[in-house]
Amino acid sequence: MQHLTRLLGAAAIAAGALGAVPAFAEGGTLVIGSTQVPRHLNGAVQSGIATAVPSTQLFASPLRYDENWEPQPYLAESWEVSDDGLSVTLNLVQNATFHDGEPVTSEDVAFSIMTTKENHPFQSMFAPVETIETPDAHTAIIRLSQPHPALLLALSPALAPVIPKHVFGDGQDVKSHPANSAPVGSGPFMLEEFTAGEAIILKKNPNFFIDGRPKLDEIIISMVKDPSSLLIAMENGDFDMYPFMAGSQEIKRLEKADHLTITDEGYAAVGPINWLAFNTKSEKLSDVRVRQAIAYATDRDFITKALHRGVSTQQRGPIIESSPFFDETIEAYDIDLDKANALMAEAGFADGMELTIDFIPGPKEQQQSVAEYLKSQLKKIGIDLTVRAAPDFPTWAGRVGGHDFELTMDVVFNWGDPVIGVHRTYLCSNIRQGVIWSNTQSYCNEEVDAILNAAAVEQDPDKRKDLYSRFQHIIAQDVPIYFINATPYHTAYDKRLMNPPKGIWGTMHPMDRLEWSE
Amino acid sequence: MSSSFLLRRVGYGLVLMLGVVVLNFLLIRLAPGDPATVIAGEMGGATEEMLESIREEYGLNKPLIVQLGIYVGNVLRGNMGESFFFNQPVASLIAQRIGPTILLVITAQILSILIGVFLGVIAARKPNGVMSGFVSVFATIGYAVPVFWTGIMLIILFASVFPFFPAEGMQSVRLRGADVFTKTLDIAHHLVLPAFTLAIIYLAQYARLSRASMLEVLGSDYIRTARAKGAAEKTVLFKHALRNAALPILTVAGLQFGNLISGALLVETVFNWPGMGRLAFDSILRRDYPTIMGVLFFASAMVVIANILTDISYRWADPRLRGKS
Amino acid sequence: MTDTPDYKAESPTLEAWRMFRRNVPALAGVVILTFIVLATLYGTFFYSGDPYNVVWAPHEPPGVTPEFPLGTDYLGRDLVAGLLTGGGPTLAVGAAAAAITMVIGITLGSLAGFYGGWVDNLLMRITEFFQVLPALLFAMVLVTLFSPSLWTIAFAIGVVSWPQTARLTRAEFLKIKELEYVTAARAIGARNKRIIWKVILPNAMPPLIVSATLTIGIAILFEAGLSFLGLGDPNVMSWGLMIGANRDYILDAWWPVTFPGLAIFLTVFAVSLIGDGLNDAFNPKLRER
Amino acid sequence: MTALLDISDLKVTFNTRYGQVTALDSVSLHVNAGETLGVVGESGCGKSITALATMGLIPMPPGRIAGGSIRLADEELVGASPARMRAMRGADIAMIFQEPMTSLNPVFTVGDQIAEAIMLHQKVSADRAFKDAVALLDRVGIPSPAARARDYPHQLSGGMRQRVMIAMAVSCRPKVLIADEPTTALDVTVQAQIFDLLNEIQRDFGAAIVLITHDMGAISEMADRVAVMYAGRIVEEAHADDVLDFPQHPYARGLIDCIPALGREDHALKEIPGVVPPLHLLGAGCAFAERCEHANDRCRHEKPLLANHGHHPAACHGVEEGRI
Repeated sequence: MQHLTRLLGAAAIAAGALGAVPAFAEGGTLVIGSTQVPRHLNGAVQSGIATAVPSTQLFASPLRYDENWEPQPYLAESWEVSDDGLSVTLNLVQNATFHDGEPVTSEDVAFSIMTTKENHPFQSMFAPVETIETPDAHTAIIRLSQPHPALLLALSPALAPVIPKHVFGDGQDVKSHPANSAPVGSGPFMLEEFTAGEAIILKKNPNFFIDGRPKLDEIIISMVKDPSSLLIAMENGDFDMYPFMAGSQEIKRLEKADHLTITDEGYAAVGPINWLAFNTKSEKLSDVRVRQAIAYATDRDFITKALHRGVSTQQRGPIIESSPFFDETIEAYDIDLDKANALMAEAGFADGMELTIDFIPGPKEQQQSVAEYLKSQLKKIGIDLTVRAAPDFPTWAGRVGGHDFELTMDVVFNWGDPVIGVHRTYLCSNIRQGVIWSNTQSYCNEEVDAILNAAAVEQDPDKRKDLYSRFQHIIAQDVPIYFINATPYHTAYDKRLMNPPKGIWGTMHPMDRLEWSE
Repeated sequence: MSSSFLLRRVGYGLVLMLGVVVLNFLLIRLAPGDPATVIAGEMGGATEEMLESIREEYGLNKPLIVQLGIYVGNVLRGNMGESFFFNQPVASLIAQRIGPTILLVITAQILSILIGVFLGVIAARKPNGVMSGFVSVFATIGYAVPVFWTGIMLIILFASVFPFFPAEGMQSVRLRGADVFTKTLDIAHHLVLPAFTLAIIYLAQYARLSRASMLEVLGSDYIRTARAKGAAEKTVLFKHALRNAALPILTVAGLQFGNLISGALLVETVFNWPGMGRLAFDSILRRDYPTIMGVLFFASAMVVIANILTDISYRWADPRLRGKS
Repeated sequence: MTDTPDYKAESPTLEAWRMFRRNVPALAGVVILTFIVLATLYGTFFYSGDPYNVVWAPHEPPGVTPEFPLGTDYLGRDLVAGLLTGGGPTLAVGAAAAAITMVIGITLGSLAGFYGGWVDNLLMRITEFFQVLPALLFAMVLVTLFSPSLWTIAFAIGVVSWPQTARLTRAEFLKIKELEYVTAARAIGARNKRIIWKVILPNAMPPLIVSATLTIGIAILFEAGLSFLGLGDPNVMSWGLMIGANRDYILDAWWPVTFPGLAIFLTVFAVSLIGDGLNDAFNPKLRER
Repeated sequence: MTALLDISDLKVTFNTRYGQVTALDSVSLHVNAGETLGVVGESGCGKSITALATMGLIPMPPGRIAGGSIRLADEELVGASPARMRAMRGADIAMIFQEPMTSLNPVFTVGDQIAEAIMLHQKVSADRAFKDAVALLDRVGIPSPAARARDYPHQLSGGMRQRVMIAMAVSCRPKVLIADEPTTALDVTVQAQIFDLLNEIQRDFGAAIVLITHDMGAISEMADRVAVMYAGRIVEEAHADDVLDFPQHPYARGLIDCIPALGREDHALKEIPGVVPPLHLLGAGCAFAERCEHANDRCRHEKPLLANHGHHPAACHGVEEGRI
């Protein structure tokens, strides 16, 4: 017994003498600290940022994107969209190989897109894709049932990873395929080790088809559940990068750390919106005037400036303000208590009403604190609000998905093109009982459906922008949802890192240009 | 050590563990909420057919007894089923984590016994002395402080304000490739705070127990004989008295094991220690039933094994019981 | 011959009380506990304030604004109101869980100890079965599956903690059952029920009282642990919940976690001191000191 | 020539719930080499306290040697350094106790415990000490000593264990051997064997023996001289035959009369009325006054001293005045 304690005592002293951090390992290793825990690593069948970050390093995709929403060549060195918009031809690079040496062919591209179409939760991404022809090993022609301008964005690394047919095409159900946890891809990094819930270790793919890349030898994603411990680890230099950081406390604190840089760039395509959703079918909220009254009573500036201490930016409509389709002229519902009280009276609720508000368990500052703020704020227009907490995500998802709620705070991602992340919330056809992040507001407006379906096929970008403007105006009028702020995702990274991931997809994009300056 | 005793004890342990499996299986199936929605929910955008295919795949729509039969059958063959969340066999998930938990629990147990017994023995020398009062009050403080609160405070103090120790995890990922010695040193470096946090709670019990047990032993005749032989007080205390006082401490150490695992769960969550406790906690929040069951099974297995080891070591330690079945 | 004072006999409980009164730490425990219970019951009369109300800017340090001596939490809610209202549920769950533990523990323990034979064997196997289950883990499963409310938590804690009490009761019953006064009671025709309740149980009470006191402490820590993990009743303010909710902001504000932690500690500390005091008072061996 | 062990005016007090109690009130005893002193008295009269005080084993606090001296071979023990006392215990003066069942450490073998006693006082290797231990076991009459040496105490009978205690006590040839009720817990047949063994030991090692007992039979067997104690005081001291045949002090007489003698069936067994008073309630006078039929006012108020007239002193006014 004594021997062990002497060892521990010696270790503690020796380690203390070494200084807080064992010697800084040279040789191009990037350690990412993350609070997200992926189920597995195959982005073709699993949505969510947790899977997307490692998946985009392991798998290549037909296209990739730069900082201003422009598609760039990747596995497809060039591509053409036919005039009628019903077919898209991808000309693949000749020298791309999978990590196991097999060449990447059009067969794999076809197989990947069709697999994602059948298994990925975002049905709208490839819904219009009917068949994919593969005239030769390096040409794939996607046949569409209707023009689908959103297709190019859908071919980004996060949404359309090219998975090897010879691995995943063995008949097993891809959703639970064992290779999902030990994937073979053609991306800049290969998997060395994946301990579920703990760490993902990626090492350089020596024969990546873009030569001279990736610059790093190794990327390690280490999962830390407790944000405070992750913060301390960042300050002590245990980790080099901390993406998807949303807490004002964390952001303010790491801004003071002199060896780190903090940026909010890299999340344009993610488009995370923090909003207050109304259950339009509940009798108290079916009257649009009540919803408008609540919108006018809520002070968006107070929330972003005081509650979020200025780290989050305001969001006034269903399309993220960083997206080219956003229209600032829509009604923003800036605070106006008189108008709110007038509307309440007009709707017959002069003596007020009782409502309950739920919130998705997650960053408290974005959800619970806004719900608590609304509890005291809506008293001013006679609404007595009860905050109903849920112990965990499944319970909340069960309630809101099952339409058993009146108000709820929620955070939903735009995912780049409105067809992928926006339509699902407003289409009558997507009111599906029991499914979270569908049209849980039961909001149905025929005109909105018509506009969205038209926009989905409109190839002329300007006309498409006009359609989405009209859509945003109607939503602003009907207020099925009051939009509050964009989740203030920031990335903290070591100052010595060059070419940090600041594209529209941020870290959910191949980090093959990232390197250490010293 | 009669082998029949050993066999009976191990056999009985297996029956206990099987009971744990059946109880938990029934419990989880009786609970409200349909696991399929959770699995689908995780993947977002579930359709009725998707829910149905999930139920089919995980065998959720068969009658309860059949499901139980399949599950127990699988468990006996070492197949604990697939984790709903991680899409990996539960057995491999737990295999990665059982080591860290055992390391944490054993270190904490050793620390609390060593320090606790030492304090208890000192206190027993002068039952009404200042030291005795101090030991019992200090021990009670250690016992009364909520373990997660101690953990958080230790992290703030020794990982942030004075960054002597790492704030989380079991080993620094940077040292993955290093040689065995550096890696052991690194793990020990990570182990200090969590092990100490867990040890503090049981320090109190051992201090109080060894004080009472020592007091009782010091009053016995053979201690007077030892003194009459001219043995030094230190020998009387640490050889003659402690050797006898250790017997009840040994029993409590065995029984304490179950609580230690519960304590470990909280410590692992606070220190981000990659053990079974944290896996159980995360799985519960994700309604990942197979993994919860797996962890409960292995945790109870550890308790049963601990009890058997305690029984055996107790019989070995006390010559009066040696050989008797 | 000086008149020798008569050698007045003291009942064991009276003597235990005299021993207890001289035990300083135990008295300190009683004082602290009474203060906490009174603060929890009547605090809200003197200090009005709804713990859920956002009353001030978040993370206001303690001692800065007079109205909020202990400062505010991450939402800007008054910590003093939180502590006062949070005490109630914490103590209630602690006491209820202890009660459930004692009821199940004593019943099963006494039956096993008194009747022996297959009853003892069966009950002891059940006890061992529950002792094999890691308590907190099993409680978590119970609480999550049957939706967290104060009663599910109290029940969950009770279900996992009664084995210790059962073992203790059985040991006491086995010991006392052999003593002459029990055989004497049986000799004058007392039926089993009377012997259990009127003869053996009262004599087995001392160690059980001690264990009951310590169980309250354990139950409070248990509830705090569950709330800390986020499995407490989210809509009921309790000390563990306050720690769990504010834990993510610990680097920004240490007090919203420290004060509830201190409150839990003081309560359990007081209860343990009382428990130890009772233990020494009832323990004959220590009495001659 | 002063006695080998000379205790004079020893006063020992204890702090108890009832305040300070005098357990030994100026006790004087002495024993010479090769001689056996019997110490007799009801339980609670301070016999064992005297022995423990001599060995320096009285826990302080609550106990305290308030006065008097204990000299062993002209070396003063009261106030001696703990180290000196430790070196002396087991080597120069040894003790065996009443309860052989509990006086041996249950978790160590008998051989080890004797070897430990040897190694404490002699520079010998462990296995040399173990061999000596086996020889000692043989010397005290334990069959197949080598095997028994590896046994644990619970594997031996009461008598055997007492023999082990004796072996342990004499392992370093002590000058004085104190036997505190060595046979009380044993049955009669084994008692005789133990007494024979003690005699042999005395003859071979020339040790002085202080035999503490309430068994008058043992006294008549073993003791050369006898001291009778009552309530922490010596009430009578003389040669064994004198005390047995002509007890002076009323208490001594009562004791002797209690012995059921063969052939004297003519009268019922006599017993001494009353009970030994608690030490903290002793009055100023003679401790035995309450139970003594000859007690008068003087006895109740003035403490009788052990006047040493001739070879048969007794602390009793009546005897002094020739009343009894």
